[in-house]
Amino acid sequence: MFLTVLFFLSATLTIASGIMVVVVRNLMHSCMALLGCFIGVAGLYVTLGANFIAAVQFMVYVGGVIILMLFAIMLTGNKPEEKVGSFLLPAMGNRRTLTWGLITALVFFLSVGKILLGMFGIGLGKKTAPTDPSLFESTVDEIGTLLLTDHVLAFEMSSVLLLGALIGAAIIARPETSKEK
Amino acid sequence: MNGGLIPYLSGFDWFNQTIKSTSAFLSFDTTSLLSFLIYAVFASLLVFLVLMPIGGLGTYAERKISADLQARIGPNRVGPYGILQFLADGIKMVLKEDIVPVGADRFVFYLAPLLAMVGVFMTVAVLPLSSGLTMVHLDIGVFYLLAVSSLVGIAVFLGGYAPNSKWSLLGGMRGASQIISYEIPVVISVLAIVLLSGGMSFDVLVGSQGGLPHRWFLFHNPFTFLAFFVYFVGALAEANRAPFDLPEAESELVSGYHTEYTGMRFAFFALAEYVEVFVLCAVAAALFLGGYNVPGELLKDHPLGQLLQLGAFFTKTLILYYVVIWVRWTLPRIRVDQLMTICWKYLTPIALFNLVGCALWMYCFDGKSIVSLLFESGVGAASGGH
Amino acid sequence: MEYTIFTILPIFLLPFLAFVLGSFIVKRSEKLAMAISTVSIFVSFLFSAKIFSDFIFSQFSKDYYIHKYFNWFDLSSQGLEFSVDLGIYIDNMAAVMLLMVTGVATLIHVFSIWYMADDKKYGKFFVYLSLFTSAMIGLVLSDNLLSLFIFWEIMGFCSYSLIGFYHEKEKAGEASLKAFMTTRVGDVIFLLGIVAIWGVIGTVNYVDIYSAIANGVFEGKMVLGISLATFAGFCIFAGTVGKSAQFPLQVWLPDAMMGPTPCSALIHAATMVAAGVYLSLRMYPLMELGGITPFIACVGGLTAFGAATIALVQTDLKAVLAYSTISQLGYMVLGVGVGAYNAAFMHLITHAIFKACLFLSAGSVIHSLHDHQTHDHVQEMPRMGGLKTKLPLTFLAMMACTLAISGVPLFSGFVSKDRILGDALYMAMTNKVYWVAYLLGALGAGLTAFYMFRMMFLTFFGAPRDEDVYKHCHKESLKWNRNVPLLLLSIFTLGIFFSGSPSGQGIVKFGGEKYEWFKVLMVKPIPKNFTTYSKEKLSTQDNRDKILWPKSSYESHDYGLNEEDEHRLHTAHIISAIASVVIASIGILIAFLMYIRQSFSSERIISRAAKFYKILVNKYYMDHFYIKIVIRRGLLKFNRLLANFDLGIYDRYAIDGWEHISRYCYRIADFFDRYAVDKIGVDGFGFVIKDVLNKGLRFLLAGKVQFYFIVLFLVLAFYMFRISTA
Amino acid sequence: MGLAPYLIISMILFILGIVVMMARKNIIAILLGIELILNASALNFVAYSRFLTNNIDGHIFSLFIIVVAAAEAAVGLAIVIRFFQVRKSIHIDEAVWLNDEV
Repeated sequence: MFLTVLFFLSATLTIASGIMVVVVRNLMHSCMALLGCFIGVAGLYVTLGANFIAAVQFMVYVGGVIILMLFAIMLTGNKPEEKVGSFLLPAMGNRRTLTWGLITALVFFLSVGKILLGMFGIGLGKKTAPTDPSLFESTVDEIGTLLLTDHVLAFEMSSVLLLGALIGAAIIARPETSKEK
Repeated sequence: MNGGLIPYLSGFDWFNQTIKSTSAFLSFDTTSLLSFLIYAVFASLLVFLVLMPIGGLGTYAERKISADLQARIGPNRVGPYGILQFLADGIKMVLKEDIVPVGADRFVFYLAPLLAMVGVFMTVAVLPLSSGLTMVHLDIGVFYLLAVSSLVGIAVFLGGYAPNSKWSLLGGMRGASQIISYEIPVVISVLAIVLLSGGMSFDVLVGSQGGLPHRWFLFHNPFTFLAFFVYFVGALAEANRAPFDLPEAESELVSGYHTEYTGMRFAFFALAEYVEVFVLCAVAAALFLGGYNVPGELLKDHPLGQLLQLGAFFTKTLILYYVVIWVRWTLPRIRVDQLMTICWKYLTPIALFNLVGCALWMYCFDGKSIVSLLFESGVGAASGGH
Repeated sequence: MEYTIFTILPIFLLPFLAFVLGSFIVKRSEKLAMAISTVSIFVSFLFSAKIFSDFIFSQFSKDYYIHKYFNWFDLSSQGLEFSVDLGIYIDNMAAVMLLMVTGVATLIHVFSIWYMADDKKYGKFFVYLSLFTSAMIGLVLSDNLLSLFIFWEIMGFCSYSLIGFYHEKEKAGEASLKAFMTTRVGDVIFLLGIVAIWGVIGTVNYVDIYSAIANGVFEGKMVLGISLATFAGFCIFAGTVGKSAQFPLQVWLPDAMMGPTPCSALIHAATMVAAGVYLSLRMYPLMELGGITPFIACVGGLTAFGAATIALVQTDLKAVLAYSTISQLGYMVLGVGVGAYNAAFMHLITHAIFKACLFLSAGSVIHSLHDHQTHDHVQEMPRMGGLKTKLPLTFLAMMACTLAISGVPLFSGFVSKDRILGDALYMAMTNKVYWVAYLLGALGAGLTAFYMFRMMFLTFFGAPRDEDVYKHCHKESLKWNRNVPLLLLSIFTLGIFFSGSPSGQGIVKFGGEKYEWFKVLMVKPIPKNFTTYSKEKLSTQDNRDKILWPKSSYESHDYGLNEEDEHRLHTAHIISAIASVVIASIGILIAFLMYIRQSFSSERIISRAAKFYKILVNKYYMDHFYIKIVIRRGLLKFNRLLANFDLGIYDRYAIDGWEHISRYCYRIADFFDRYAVDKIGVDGFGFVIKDVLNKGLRFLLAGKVQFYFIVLFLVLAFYMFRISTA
Repeated sequence: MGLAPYLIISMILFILGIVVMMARKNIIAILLGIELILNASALNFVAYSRFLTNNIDGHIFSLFIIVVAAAEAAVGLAIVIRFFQVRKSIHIDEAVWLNDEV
């Protein structure tokens, strides 16, 4: 079916651009790869029947976070000796840090892999269909209902969190003008 | 989408034959792959056959209308009334040399116009051209549209960054900040309508309106009336149209984020812009002006009815399109601080007020429109007031 | 009839919004604030007129009511009931009250446009008036004691700020403080009553209290050793005493006349002081159950008589009216005490109308008179006289009201006051205690007639006593915002609007029973009727219109009377009516002889009874008593005692003693600090840190984020590994 | 598709995120890594919600993850910009003020 094709496309996109994020040494390109990764994850959400989450993913990450990242990259630079291209793009690490990262990742991979293998061993990995497919046909109504009934406290808390983040970000990023006077 | 396509296609012999042969060759069931490919080809054809002319005719309309407003004649050489001018322009664009500036970030430079195109063209998938001619009946329609169109913001930003030119960079920064700022009032205005109709799908949004103006959401209540204007102003800013065309302000930034683009890449940006204007007008028509609804639901189940619906939809959209062009050639450009003031101090609070107002209206009057309320009270008064 | 929240709530919300809006606008445009306030109260009047007409003209049933509520908060858990509902309760009484409040308030707003026109702060005045009116409406609409108390307090605040409206005058500031503090005494006791009911019964809703009475919930419940009903009834009555200026808390009301005259008319005469009586009427079943009605009747009678005697000797025009207000409120409370439920309520309404009119007329008189030395308005009656020709329309209105308040037949005051006195006489026939109340009331009626006509004669008749003031008084011409409210109000002093019969006595079948609406519709709440009442959620529509409400007519058993009682009641009414007419005529005659014919001069009487006169002029030394005895001797002494305790005992022994102890402790601790901690602990530890651990820990704690990441992820991985193997 | 592919993809994303966080010395790049990790966990929730439980509470959870991620990105980048204003660099090893050998 269509979703199968979509799954392979998005999975490829996700993993390929995830690897790009690690490999590429230009921060701008790394950010572009991250964009691809986000789009891929959104595609994966669609294959899981989570249309709404996919759209939210698109809206928040692509429309918001990535642009914020790009702005932050443009508003900051680095020491001249590490510049890449004509812009002052900052340090992307060296072989020593990469080694440390790979070691940690390997350890992590081993333990997570063990858990996954255990899960697959009891047959959880083989589940291919949702127990109640009708639930995933249109999730907007249910998500809205759940947000305002069962999870209303979390919903309100997240609104407070967002307000705090908004004000906090605005105040933190504002340059100090009063002290210089 | 596939639910209808595969049974339809499996009626054809060639389809089944192809499936058999490719399955044998590739050793797995290729039904979905084939139908996906066929659908992709179909959709691309539609995009090229419908949207390219829309974008092209957009440029033609712009030039012709601006000429009209300035008491000139405009293009009149190529074809009758110069109507084939856009084809000539297109051919010129294709034939031009593709120049990449020396200090440019090549990867991003190539990526940006594509992103703009993709972001805009993806939105077309859910546009309700008529009740039958909607490519995807998505349950999150309008939300999907708004989400996908945010790709344009990134494209503008990258287009500004990539060529390593200060005009471009300034234009790109301005464009991105403008687009993400104006997304807020636009989304909140749309949310008010979503609240009234109770769904995000365009089927629901358009279906809960009617053919005649008194059943449009525009005249549903005072808040939606305001919301329409908030949406329209926000949409102008999102599409970087005058008077909000700061990212490409000719007099100060040469041509903003596409200063360094030539040839086909420039054409991509231009096309994306015109199609985006079309899409935003179409959304306005669908959300506020009754969309494809024909007065009296004429010929609803007849194939000709689809044509009527297409006509209604395109009439509304193109009138709005005309207004956009009209505004561009009438109003002067505003300053950057005015731009931000309009967004954060006026449009966003008004949009929030509208949202709360709509919610209160729903609560108080049970979702009835102001016209039906007036009508009911009139009938009530006529029949004795009890 | 279909009532939703949208047809009722605007009555309250419009003035309230006018207050909110006005308080923002008033700095920009005083005129706009004024207009908003006046228009909003007028619209609110229209809404209440609709409700009034539905209740009285179309429905005409004594049982009809609207009760809507919503749950304000609910903290009940595990068997403890603790939830508060707010709601709207409108029955016939509330409907009439609403019409009276909004109507009188509208006319007073209109009058204020004229009266306050040359005042600098007139916008602010209207803003306060709006808040006040909305609070009063809210109080009438409330369905429970708690929200009633909230509005009650808002009105207390309004009255404070309006009395002190000219706060640049020292006297006004003192008066406002006095009013606020005096009523607070009553309010605190009132709150105690509410808490007692709430704590024991678990609800403060009127209807729930009624049905609790009917179901015998009150039986055997004790608070502080007395029965709950008595305690609560007494406490609630204390609220009435404070707000309605009954003995012994009446001292604030005469001083409250420092505010602008229209606000005196609205607050201290017509509506706010009536709120206390309204509360007593609402809680009547409780007071009856508690058996404190004889006490109430005596307080009412005493107030009615005492205030009337003080009014005899006042020379300030507004002061006479102020004491007459106290006296009339005394009659209402007397009515409550003798069970004359509808007579008391009727007197509340009639008094509100004629007293508002009297005050507005007084305002009209005062505003016309100027003193050229001080540039102040003249309020003293000895400087007036002969104004009949100068202010004919004001005179007309004031005369009508004077006739009404004096109890002259055909006027509303006669109808209502004499019903109260008639019921008092009837009660006196059965219970000796009530004789005190009746006799005080009847004597007070005569005094009322005397002092009111004294006031009229001094003001409008005879020769002008102060030529200068008289000369500068402009001749009055008809103005919409000055005279129309006066004349409209004076029309409603006719008894015919409240009673079908011209005399107002007995049950006269004059033009059908419907004209006796007051007597038929305002019946005493009988608790057992309320056990089946239902209330509705606020958002639902009132769909009970399908039930056919029985049309009401006068039934003796509504009063708890049988045939014989009915006959005795009738006799009592006739006797008391004749008696009051005679007494009132005597009062008027004496006033006529003294001030018009001058057959005997008032100076001679004063010199004969100089001592008594002095007592009256000093208001029975009540103010002296409060200031000298209660405050100076009592509260201040007590304060000083507390201060001495604080300084002498607490400071000296507790605090200084503690200081000594801690000083010794400090010395020991100091030694320990210096040698044990500093030398060994701090320096030693510092040595270890500085020279031993520094190098090692610097690496760990310096903020190298990625090192933290590594540790974090490794620990996480370790735990995940453990989980997967477990 | 079954549950297994999603879990594996999510694991790969998570590990890639860890590598980015470890290997880069640029604060913004580290934030990129954090976004990758958050995405991986959100994907996991949605996948479990579809295949293991019979409700969509998992969707709600990933919705909140996205919200928190947005807030985190905003505040994080604000801090980065402020940090750059102070130190003229966004190298992570500049952020060691507790150490006196700056």
